[in-house]
Amino acid sequence: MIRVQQEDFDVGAEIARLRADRTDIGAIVTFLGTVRDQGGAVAEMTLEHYSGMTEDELSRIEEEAHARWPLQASLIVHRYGSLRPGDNIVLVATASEHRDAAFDAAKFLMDYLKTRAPFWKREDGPGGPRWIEADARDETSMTRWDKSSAAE
Amino acid sequence: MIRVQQEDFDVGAEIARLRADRTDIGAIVTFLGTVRDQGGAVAEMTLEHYSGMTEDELSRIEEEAHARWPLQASLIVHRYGSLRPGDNIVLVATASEHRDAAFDAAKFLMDYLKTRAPFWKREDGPGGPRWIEADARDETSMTRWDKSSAAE
Amino acid sequence: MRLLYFAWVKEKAGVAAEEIQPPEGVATVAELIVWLKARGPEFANAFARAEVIRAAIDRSHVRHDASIAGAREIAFFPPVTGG
Amino acid sequence: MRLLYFAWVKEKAGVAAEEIQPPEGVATVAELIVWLKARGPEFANAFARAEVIRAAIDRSHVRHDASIAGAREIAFFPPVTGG
Repeated sequence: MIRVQQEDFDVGAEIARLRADRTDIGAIVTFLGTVRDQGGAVAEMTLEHYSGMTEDELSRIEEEAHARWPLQASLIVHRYGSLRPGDNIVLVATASEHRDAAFDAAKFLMDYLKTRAPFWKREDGPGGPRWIEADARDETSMTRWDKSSAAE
Repeated sequence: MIRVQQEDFDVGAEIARLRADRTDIGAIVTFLGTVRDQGGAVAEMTLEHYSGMTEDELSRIEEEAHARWPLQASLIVHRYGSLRPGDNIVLVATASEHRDAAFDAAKFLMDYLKTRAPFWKREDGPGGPRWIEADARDETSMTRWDKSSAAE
Repeated sequence: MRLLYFAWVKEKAGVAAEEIQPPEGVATVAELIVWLKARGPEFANAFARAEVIRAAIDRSHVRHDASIAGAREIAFFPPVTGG
Repeated sequence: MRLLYFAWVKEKAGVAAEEIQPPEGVATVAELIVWLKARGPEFANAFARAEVIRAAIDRSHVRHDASIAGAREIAFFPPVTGG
């Protein structure tokens, strides 16, 4: 399931909903991304996104993860709008019978999200507004999911 | 922080406690292990442990993770005693500025816990009690953290 | 067709969305960018480093050599920085 | 010294903990296992496949060739299955 929203989310409630009353899940891995203040350099952050494409892209990424790993459930929640240091930005959760599938799928979802989901961060600090530049390492991280090396 | 306990834990509350009011954390990865019913083969499970050594071993594993990755906080909570399908068994959480460190450290903690922490699972199903046998893959998973390959 | 701009591309271009009708001969994303840059200094500035600008046609990522034939919505934006 | 047994080692041996005083000449974990197996059929059965049994001395994992000199607490158990 994917959700793009302005309002905050409750990590515990999201995990509880993902598990529901299932007794066949063995492993749930979650990734929670939060706003860092970077030593006071960031007072506020604005997350812009491309409404419509964001949902399409996150759905495609989620489908791809289910095609690659035996997942019993998954969730991507991503916020947009105005955020402050310490606030939640993104939650990714994967449920599987075994831990390796859950770990790998969660990492994959984050790597893809970081390079494909149309979100842009603007930091507002003492030095004025600044659009965050993409981290070249994110592109590199994607390569670890090339079909050939994923078959290891 | 490590805890070994009979009572259940609340994933959302544990993550909230780990974050406290910190604004320097960028990524929190959690692993939650739960009891699988394995298609009705498991009605109840008993987790025995070596009180005293368990705490020592989990502390050593946590220290090792902090030595290897720049973690801002971490948590291992492991239950013992009688559990039923769907119940929580273990929670591992790692907080870092960046996602790769949090992911890798959480995976490392689970791999080490699986082969080093003195817990033993007994499943009670329609066929009577049965001690779970160790999964040979768990030993193999450990090798991915050999110092040489970790330096990649 | 509808054009959308996001983040600093939007700020530099000074527009978030517009309807355009590119002339015959503008067949690819790259050619559309060249045409947009000629429209004025704001667009020339927004697309100055065209190689770093990403494009999406009808909400799917595309490369600059993609055809724009039949496109209803084309978006231009910097490398994404969510997560 | 104190001996502890866990999981199926405990069930087969029929004892969870005991105080023992091994004779001179029993210097390693492996030698202690040989001596324990000679104490009766339960212990012979519990340690029948000695190679799969894990040992800890004073709450740290050790190999079977580890010395037991000075040990206060020695534990025997199957491969662990927590997590």
